[in-house]
Amino acid sequence: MLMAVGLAAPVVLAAIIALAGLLSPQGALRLRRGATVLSPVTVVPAAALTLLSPDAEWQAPWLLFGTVFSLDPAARALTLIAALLYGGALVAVGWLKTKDAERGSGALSGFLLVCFTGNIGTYWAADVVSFYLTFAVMSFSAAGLVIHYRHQRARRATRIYLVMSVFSETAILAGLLLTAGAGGYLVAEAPAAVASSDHTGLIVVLLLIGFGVKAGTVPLHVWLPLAHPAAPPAASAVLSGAMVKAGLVGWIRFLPLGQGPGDVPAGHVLLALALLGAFAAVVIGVLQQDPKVVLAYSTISQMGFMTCLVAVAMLNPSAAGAASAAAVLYAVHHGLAKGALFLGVPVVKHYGSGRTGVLVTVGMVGAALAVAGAPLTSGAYGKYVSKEAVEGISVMGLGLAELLPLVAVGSTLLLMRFGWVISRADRAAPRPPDGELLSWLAVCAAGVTVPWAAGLWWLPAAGEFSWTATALWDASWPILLGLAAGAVAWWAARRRLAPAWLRADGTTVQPGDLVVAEESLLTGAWKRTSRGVELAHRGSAAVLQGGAAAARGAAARSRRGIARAESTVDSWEGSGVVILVLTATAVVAVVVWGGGVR
Amino acid sequence: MSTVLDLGLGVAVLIVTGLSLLARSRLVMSMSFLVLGVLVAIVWLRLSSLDVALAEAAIGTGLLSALLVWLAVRSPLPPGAGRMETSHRLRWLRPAVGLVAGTVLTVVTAAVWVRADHRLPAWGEPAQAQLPDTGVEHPITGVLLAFRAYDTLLESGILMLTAAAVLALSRRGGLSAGSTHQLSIHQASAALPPVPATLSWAARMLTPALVLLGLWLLFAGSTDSGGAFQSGAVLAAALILLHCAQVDLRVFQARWLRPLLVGGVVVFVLAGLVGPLLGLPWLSWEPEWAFAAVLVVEVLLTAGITAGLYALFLALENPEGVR
Amino acid sequence: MVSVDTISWYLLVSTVMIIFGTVRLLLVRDLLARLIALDVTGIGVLLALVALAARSESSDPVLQALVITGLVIAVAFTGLGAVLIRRIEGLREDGGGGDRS
Amino acid sequence: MTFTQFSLGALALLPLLAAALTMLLPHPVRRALGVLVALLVAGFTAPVLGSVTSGELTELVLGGFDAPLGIHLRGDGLAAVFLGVTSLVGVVVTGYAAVLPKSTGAHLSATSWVTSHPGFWPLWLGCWSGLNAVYLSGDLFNLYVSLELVGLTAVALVAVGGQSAWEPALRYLFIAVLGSLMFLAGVGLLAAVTGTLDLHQTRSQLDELEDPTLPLLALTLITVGLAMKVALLPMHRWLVPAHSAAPSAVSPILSGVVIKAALVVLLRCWLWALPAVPGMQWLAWLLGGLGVAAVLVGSVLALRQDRLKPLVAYSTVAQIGYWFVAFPLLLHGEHDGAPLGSGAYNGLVALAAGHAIAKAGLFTAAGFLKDRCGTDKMSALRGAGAHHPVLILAMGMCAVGLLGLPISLGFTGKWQLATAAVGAEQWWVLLVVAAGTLLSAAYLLRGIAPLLLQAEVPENAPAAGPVRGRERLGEIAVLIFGVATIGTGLLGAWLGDLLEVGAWW
Amino acid sequence: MVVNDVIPLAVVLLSVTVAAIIFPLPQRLNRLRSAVNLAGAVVKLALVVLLVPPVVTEGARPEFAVPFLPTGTGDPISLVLRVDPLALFFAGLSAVLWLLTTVYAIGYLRGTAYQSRFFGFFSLCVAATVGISFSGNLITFLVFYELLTLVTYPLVAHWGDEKSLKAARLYMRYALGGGVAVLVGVVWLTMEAGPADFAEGGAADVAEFASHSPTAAVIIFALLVGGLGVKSALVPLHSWLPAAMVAPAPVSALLHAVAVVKAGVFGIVRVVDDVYGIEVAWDLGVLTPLLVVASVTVIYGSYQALRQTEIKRRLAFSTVSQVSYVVLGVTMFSMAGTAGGVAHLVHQGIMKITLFFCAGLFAESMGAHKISDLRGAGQRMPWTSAAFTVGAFGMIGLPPTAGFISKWQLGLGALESPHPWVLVVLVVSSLLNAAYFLPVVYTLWFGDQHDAAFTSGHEPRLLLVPALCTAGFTLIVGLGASLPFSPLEISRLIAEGVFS
Repeated sequence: MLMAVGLAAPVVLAAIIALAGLLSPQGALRLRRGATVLSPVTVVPAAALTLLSPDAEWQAPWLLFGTVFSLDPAARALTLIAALLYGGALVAVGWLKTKDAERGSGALSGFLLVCFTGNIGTYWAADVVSFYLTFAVMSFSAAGLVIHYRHQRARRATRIYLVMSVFSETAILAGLLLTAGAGGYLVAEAPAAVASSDHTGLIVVLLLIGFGVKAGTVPLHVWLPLAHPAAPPAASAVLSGAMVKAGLVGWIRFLPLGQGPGDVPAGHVLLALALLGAFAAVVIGVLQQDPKVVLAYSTISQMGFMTCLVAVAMLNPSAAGAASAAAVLYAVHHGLAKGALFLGVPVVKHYGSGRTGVLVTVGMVGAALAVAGAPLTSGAYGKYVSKEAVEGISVMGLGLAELLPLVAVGSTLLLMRFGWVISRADRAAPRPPDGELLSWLAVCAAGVTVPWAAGLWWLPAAGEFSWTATALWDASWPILLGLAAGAVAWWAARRRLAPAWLRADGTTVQPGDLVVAEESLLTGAWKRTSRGVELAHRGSAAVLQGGAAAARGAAARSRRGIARAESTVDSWEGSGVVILVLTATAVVAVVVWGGGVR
Repeated sequence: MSTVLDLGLGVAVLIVTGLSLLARSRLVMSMSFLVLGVLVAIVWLRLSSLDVALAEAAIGTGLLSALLVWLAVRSPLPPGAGRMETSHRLRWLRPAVGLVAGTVLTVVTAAVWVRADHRLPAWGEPAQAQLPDTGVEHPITGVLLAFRAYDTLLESGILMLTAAAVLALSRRGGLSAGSTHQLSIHQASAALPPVPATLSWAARMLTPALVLLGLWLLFAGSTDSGGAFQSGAVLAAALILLHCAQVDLRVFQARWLRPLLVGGVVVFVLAGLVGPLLGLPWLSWEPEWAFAAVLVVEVLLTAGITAGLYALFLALENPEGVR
Repeated sequence: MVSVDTISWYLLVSTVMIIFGTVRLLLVRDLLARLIALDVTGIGVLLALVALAARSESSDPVLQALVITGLVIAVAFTGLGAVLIRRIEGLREDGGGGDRS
Repeated sequence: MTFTQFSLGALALLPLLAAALTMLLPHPVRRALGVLVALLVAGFTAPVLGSVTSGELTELVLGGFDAPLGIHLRGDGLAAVFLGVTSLVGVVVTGYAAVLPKSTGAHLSATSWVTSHPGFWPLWLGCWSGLNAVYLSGDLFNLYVSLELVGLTAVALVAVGGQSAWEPALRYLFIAVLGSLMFLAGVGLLAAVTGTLDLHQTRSQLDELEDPTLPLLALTLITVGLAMKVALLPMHRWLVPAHSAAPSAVSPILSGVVIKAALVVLLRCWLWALPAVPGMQWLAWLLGGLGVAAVLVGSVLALRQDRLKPLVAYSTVAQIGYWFVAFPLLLHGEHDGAPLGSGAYNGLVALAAGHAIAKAGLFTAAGFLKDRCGTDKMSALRGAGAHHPVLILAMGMCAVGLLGLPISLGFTGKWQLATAAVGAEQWWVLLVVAAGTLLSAAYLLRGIAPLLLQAEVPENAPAAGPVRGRERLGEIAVLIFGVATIGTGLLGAWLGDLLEVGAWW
Repeated sequence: MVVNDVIPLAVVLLSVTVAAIIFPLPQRLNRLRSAVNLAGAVVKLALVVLLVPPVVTEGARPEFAVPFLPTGTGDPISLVLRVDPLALFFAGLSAVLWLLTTVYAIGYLRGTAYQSRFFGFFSLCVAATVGISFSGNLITFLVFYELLTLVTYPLVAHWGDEKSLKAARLYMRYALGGGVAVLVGVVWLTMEAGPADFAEGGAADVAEFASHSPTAAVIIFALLVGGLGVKSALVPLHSWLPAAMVAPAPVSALLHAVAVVKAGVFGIVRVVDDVYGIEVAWDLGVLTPLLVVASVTVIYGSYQALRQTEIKRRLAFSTVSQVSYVVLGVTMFSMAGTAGGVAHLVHQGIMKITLFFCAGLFAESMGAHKISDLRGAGQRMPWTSAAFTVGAFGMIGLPPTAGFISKWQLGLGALESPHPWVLVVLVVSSLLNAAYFLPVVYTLWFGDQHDAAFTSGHEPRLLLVPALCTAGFTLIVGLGASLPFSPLEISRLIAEGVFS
C-alpha cells in the first residue's frame, strides 16, 4: 500500500499543480507555491518504504495488463538515492524566497514529481508493462526539465533528447514485446525468457540500444552534454544522478545475465563502447568550459565504467551476480556524488563566498574526491567492488582490472577541470541560506554515508570493502596520477605549449561531440528516404493522373457521342427513323429468325 | 365479280391512302382523307358491316374528315416549313429508311397473315344466347351497351374527357359557362369568309332533316343498325351546320353544352351502379328493366356524344391572345 | 359470309395502310400530315378488325362494336390533335414559338 | 357480390364519374371534390389489397357476361401493387394540387395567362380512372380502351401546362396513339387466331397453336408499341419535353404512374396473354439490350442537363432501362416452377413501384421549386433548398429510392434482379446495376445536391422569399413521398407475397 | 428476455425519431433542439448499457427480425438486429461518443445556419451506425452501411461551399463505388450460401460454400473487403478521407472515430470473423494479402501524415494509418491479435475523437489550421492542449494511454501469429507516429509564442468538456485495461468466440 502511495503521491501533487490553472490567477499562484513547498514531502513514502519494508510488493491486476511492483535489494538502494536526490532537487527548487524562485517553478516541480514517479517505478516494476510505462513516463517528463529555460540551447537539447528518447522507447518497446512474447512478462522471468527466446540476439541488441540511450553509451550519449547544461542544476542533478541509472537498471533487469554460454559478440561490442565512453569522455570533457558540461562528460565517463560491468556480466555468466551488484553499488555512489556536484553549481555561485564559502568548498571537494574514488570515499568502495567483479576479463591483452583504475585518472582530470572552471565562474551576491544550500548539504551528507550503508547491508552480493593498504593504494594512485597529469596540463597550458587548435573553451570539440555528425547522418538518411518515397509517390500519382485523364477523356468522348446521338433523335423525324429501324429490326429478328419464317 | 370489286376497291383505297399521305398540299391531303373515308365505308358495307359503315360515314367521313379539312382550310400552308432544316444526311435517309422498313414490315406481316391459322371467335354463341336478356334486339347495340358496356362507358369517357381537354385549351380553361361562348363565332367570324346566304339558308333547312335522321338512328339502334354514336355524329353535324350558318347558339353553348357532355357518362355510371346496389355485378341490367336502362343510357349518351363532337369543333378556333 | 381470299385481301390492304401510315407518321414534319397519317393507321387497324369480323356468318357483332368504339376513339384523338395543332400554329402565326415537335 | 368486387368496379368508375361531375363545378369545389374522390379511391384500394394479401384473387364479371363475350376485372397481385402505388401517388398529388392550385397549369383568362388550371381536375380524375382500369382489366381490347383513356388524358394534362407545353403534348399524343394502335394491331392479330380477347383464354388458345410466328409478330408489335409509350431508350425522346413541360402537379403523375400503365400492359401480354413461345427470347434480349443502353445513356444525358425537370425526366429514361434489363431473365426457368423468372418479375415490379413513388416525389419537388422560383434552371436554383429543410430531406429520401440504395423498393428491386441474374448466371446484369447506380449517383449529386445544399444564396434569389403556409403543406407532400420511398422499402417481402396471387406461373 | 429483444430496435428507432423531431424544427429553437438531441443521446446510452450484463455475462443474444426481401423460394430474407459482444462493443462506442459529440456539436455550431438539417442528419448517422453494429446478417449490414453513406453526405457538404460539395462528391463517389462492390458481393454470397447470418466463428453455410467453390468464395471475399476497404480507407482507396476534412469538426470527429471509417473496419471484422470465419478465411489464403495491404496502409498513412502541415489533414492521414491496425489485428490470425485489433476499434475511436475535438477547438478559438499556428497554444488553451497531448500520446502508443494497450496487444498477437514481421510494421509505425505527433505536442507547449496576432484562446465549455472527457477515457481505458467490461477484456472475449 505504501508503495502505491509512494507512486501516486508525486503524481497527485503534480496534478494539483496542473489543475491549479482552474482557479483565478492569484489563487493558482498561491496554490502552486504551496504545492511546491510541500513537494519534497512526497518522496518520503518511497524513502520510508526502502527503510521499513525491504520486500514490499503491490499488485494491481486491473491496471494495464496486470501490474506488479516490488522491491528488491538493487531497487531498494537506488530508490533511496533517488528519493534523496529528488527530495534535494525539490527542496532546492521550492524552498526559496519567491523573488529567487525560477520562473514557472510550479512546472519544474511538477515535472520533477512526475519524473520521480517514473524513476522509482522503473526500479520497482516487476512486470514488463509497468516497467515500460514508468520508463516512458520518466523519459518524457524529463523533457520538461530540459526545456525549462526555453532558450535556444534548451530547445535544441530538448529536441535532440526527444528524438533519442523516441528511438530508445521504440527499441525498448520492441525488445520488451519480444521478451513478453517469449514468456517473460514478469521481470523476474525475463532474463530466462530472453535467453530461451528464438530471437535472443535481436532482443539483446534492441535492449542495448534502447537503454543505451538513457545510460549514455557511446554513440548514444550525445544528448547528455546538451541536456545537462541546459537544464536547471537541480534537474541536472536528478538526470545525472538518478535517471541515467534507469538505463543501467533496464539492462540488469532484462539482459540474460548469468544465463547461457556468455562470451556473446554483443557483450564484446558493449565492452568496447563502454571503455571508449569512459576514456574519450575525459578527453572531450577537459576541453569544455561550462562546468555542467564538464560534469556531463564526467557522467558519460562514469557510466562507461558501469557499462563495463554490465558487459562483463554478459561475457562472464559466473561473475554476473557480482558484476551487476557492483554496478548498482557504483550507481548508488555515483548518483549521490554527482548529484551533489550538480546541485553545488548554483550553491557555489550563491554561497561560494563569505561565511559559507568554506563549507561549500569542503563539500564540493569532498564530492569530487568521491567521484574520483579517493580513499575512504564511497567512490573507493564502488571502484573496489567493481575491480573485484571484473577480475580475469581482458581487453586487447590488457586486464580490465588494470584498465578500470585509469578511469579514475580521467575522472580526476575532469574534476580538476571542473574545479578550475567553477572557481573562475562569477559569484552572485551572497544571500541567506535557503533550500538550495540545505538540499546540497543534505545530499553531500548522504553521499558520505548511504553508499556504505547500502553496500554493506543491502547489497551483500557486491562484497565488502577490504580495508587493506593495497586497496587504499589502489584507490590513491590514480588520483595522484591524475593530479600530476593535471598539473602538467595546467603548466603546459600556461606556457601555451598546446597546439593552437586545442583550446579548452568548448570550441575545439563542441558539447555533444558526435551529435552534429549523427544529426546530419540521420537527416540525410531521412531526406534520401523521403525523396525516394516522394519520387515513387509522384510517379504513381502521375500514372494515376494519366489514367484518370485518359478515363476522363474517354468519358467525355462517350458523353459527347451520346449527346450527338441524342440530338439525332431530338427531331421528330430523327426519332421516327430510329423507331422505324428498330421496329423493322425487331420484327425481322424475332419473327424471321426467332420464329422461323423463311 | 366480287373479286374484281374487292380488288378494285382495295386498290382504290390504297391509292387514296397514298394520296392522303404523300400529297404536298394540306388541302389535298385532307380531301383525299375524306375520300378515303367514303371508300372505307364502302369497304365495310362490302364486308357486311352496316353499322360500322354507318358509323364511318357519320363519324369518320363526316366529322373526322371535316375536322381535318377545316384545319387544312384554316391554315393551308404548313407553316414553319423549311425553318427547321433537317441535316443533309437525313434528307435521303428518311425516304430510304421508310421504304426499306415499310417493305420489310409489309412482307413479313403479309407472310404471317398468309400462314395464320384463323380461328373463329368463341363469343358467337353466348352472344346469341344472352342477347334476349339485354332487352335489345340488335346484337351490336347489345354488345355496346350490355355485353361490353364497360368498353363503351370508358370510350364515352374518352370522348367526354377529350372534349374537356379541348375546352381546357380554350379561354378560361373551359371552366365558366361563358367560355364556350367567348371563343365562339364572334371572334371566329372575323377571320372566316362571310357565309353565303344560300349556304346559311340551306343549313337551316337541312338541320331538321339531320335531327330527324339522328333521332331515327338512335331509336333504331335497339332493333336495327344504328345507335348512339351514329346518331350523335349526325346531330353534331347538324349543330355544326347551324354554327357555320351563323345561327346564334350561344345560349345552348353556355347553358347546355357541358351538362349534356357529362350527362351521358354520369347516367351510364349511375345505371351501372344499380346492379351493385341490387347485389349484381357492375353494369348489369336485370332483364326486366334492361331495356329501359339501355334506352335511357343510349339517349343521354347520344346527347353526350353530340356535345362532345360539337365541342371538338368549337375548340378548333384559337382564342385570341393565345400568346 | 365473305370468302377467305377476300378477307385476306382486305387484311393485306389493312396491313399496307397501317404500315404506310406508321412510316409516314414517323417521318413527316408537317403536323397535319402526321395527324392524317395517324388516322390512316387507325383506319387500317379497324379495317383489319372488320375483315376479321367478316369471317363469321353474318358479320361478328362483337368485333363490329369494337370497331365503332375504335372509331370514336379515333375522332377523339384527332380532335385533340387538331386543336393542339391549331394552337401551336396559332403561336407560330403570331411569330415565334418553339420549333420542336 | 362482395365489397372487394364492388371495389374493383368502383376503382375505375368512381373517378370517371367524379371527372364528369367536376366539369360542372367551379374551380374551388373541383379541388375539394378531387381530394374527396382521391380519398375514396384509396379507400376502395384497401379491400383489394386486403384480399390479395390474404392470397385471394378477386374477379369481377362485368354485367354478368362471362369471357370471352364480357369483360373480367381481375384484382391480382400485379394489379393490387399498382393500384396501391397509384392510390398513394394519386392521393398525395391530388392534395398537393388542391393546396397549391398554381401547380395545375396555366390557362388563358379573359385578359391574360393565369397560373392554375381548372381543367386539371376532370382530366386527372379521368386519367386515374383509366389507370385503375388498365391495372384491373382482364381483356385485351379493354386494355386498349383504358390505355387510350390514360394516354389522351395524359396528353391533355401536359397541354394544360400552357403554351410551351403544347408542342410536347402533341408529340406525346402522336407517340401515345401510335403505340396504342400498334398494340391494337397486335391484339387484332392475336384475336384472329385465338378467337378471344380474354387474357387467360388467349393464353390457353395460343398454347395449342403450332406456328409461333403470328404470336411472335403480335408480341413484337405490342412490345414496340408499348415500349414506345413507356419510353424505352431510342423511343424516349418524347418523354423529356412532355414530362418537363407538364405542370408541377402533372409531371409526378406522368413519370410516376402513367408510364407504368403501359408497363403493366406489357407485362400482362408477355406473361399472362402469351405462353412461352420459342423465339420470344430474341425479343427479350433486344429489350434487355435497349434497357442496358437506357440505363447508361439516360444517366449520362441526365448528367448533361442544366435544367431540373429535364434532368429528372432523363432520370426516368434511365430508370426505365432497369425494367427492361429484367426481361431476358423473365423467361429463365419458366418450366421448372419459375423461381428465377419470378425473381426477376418481382424485381421488375418492385423497381417500377419504387420508381413511381420516388420519381413522383422528385418531380413534385422539382415542380415546387420551379413554381416557387419561376424557373428550373439549376444555376438559378442553387441554394434554393436553404429555406426548405424538409424539402431537402424528402428529396434525399426520394433520391435514395432512385439510386436503389436501401431501404427502398428500388433496392429491393435491384436486389431481386441481381439475385435472379446470379441464379441465371447473367453476370452482365450485375455490372449494369452497378454502373447504373453509380451513374445515377453522379447526376443526383452533380445536379440536385447543389440545389439543396449550396449555402451561398444570392440576396435576390427567388427562393429566399418568405415561405407561405400553403407551401409548407406542399413540402409535406414531397415528404410523404420521401417517407413512403423509405417505408415501402420494408415491404419487399410483402410485395413478393402479393405478386404470387394470380401470377402467371 | 423479451424486453431485451426490443432494445436493439428501440436504439435504432430512437435516433431516427430524434431526427424526425429535429428536421422540421425552425432554426431559432436552439434549446429545444439541443434538449431533444441530448435526451436522445442519454437514453440511447442507457439502453445500450442495459444490454451489457445480459449479453456479456449471461451470454444472451437479443434479436429482432422483420422479413425484408423475398427469395422466390422459401422464407424471405430478414432484416435482423442481433446483439452479440462485438455488436455491443461497437454500439457502446457509438453511444458514448455520440453523446459527447452532440455536446460538442451544439457548442461548435452555435449561431450558424442550417442547424436543424445538420442535427437531423447527425442523428440519422448515428442510427445508421447503431444499425451497423447490431446487424445480424450481411443484408442488414449492407442496408445500414448504405444508409450511412447517404446520411453522411449532407454532413460532409454541410458548409455548402464549392469546396465542401466537391469533397462530398468525391466521398460519395468512393463510398458508393465501395457500396456497389459490397452489394454485388452480398448478392452473390446470398445466392450461393443464403443470407449469411453472423455467427461467432463463421457461418456454416459459407464454410460449406467455400469448401465447394473456393475461387468464387475468394472473389466474393475480395468484393466484400474491397468495398468495405473504401470506407475503412485502405490504401489505395483512401483519398476521400483527407478531402472530407472540409466538414465541420464534429463531423470529422464522428466520421473518423465512430461512424464511417469504423463502419468499414467493423464490416471487415464481421466478414472475416463472423461470415467466413477466421479458419475458413485462412484456409482460403485471403488473410495474408489483406494483412499486407493493411501493413502498407499503416506505413503509408503515417508517412503521408508526416508530410502534412495542416492539422486536420495530418489527423486524417493518421486515421488512415491507425484504422488499419484493426485490420492488421484481425488478419494476422492469432487470438491476441484479433483481440488487439478489436480493442483498437474502440481505442482509436476515443483517441482520434479527442484529437479532432481539440483540432476543432484550436481552429475555432485561435483560427489555427496549420501546425505552425499552434505555437504557444499550451499557454493560451492549456486544457485543450492537454487533451490533445493525451490523444497524441495515445496515437503514438505511449503508456498508459489506450493506444499503448492496443499496440502492446497487437505486438503480442504478431508474435503469436504466423507473421511475426508485423512487429516491424508496428515499430516503424510507432516511430512515424511519434515523428508526426511529438512535434505538434512540442509546438503546443514549447513553441515560441506568437505575436499577439491571435485572438486570445477562449475555450468554450461545450467544446472543451467533451474533449476532456474523451481524453480522460483515453487514460482510463488504458489504465484500467484489465478491469472487467473494459474494451480489452471484451475484445478478448470476442476473440475467444472467433477462435472457438
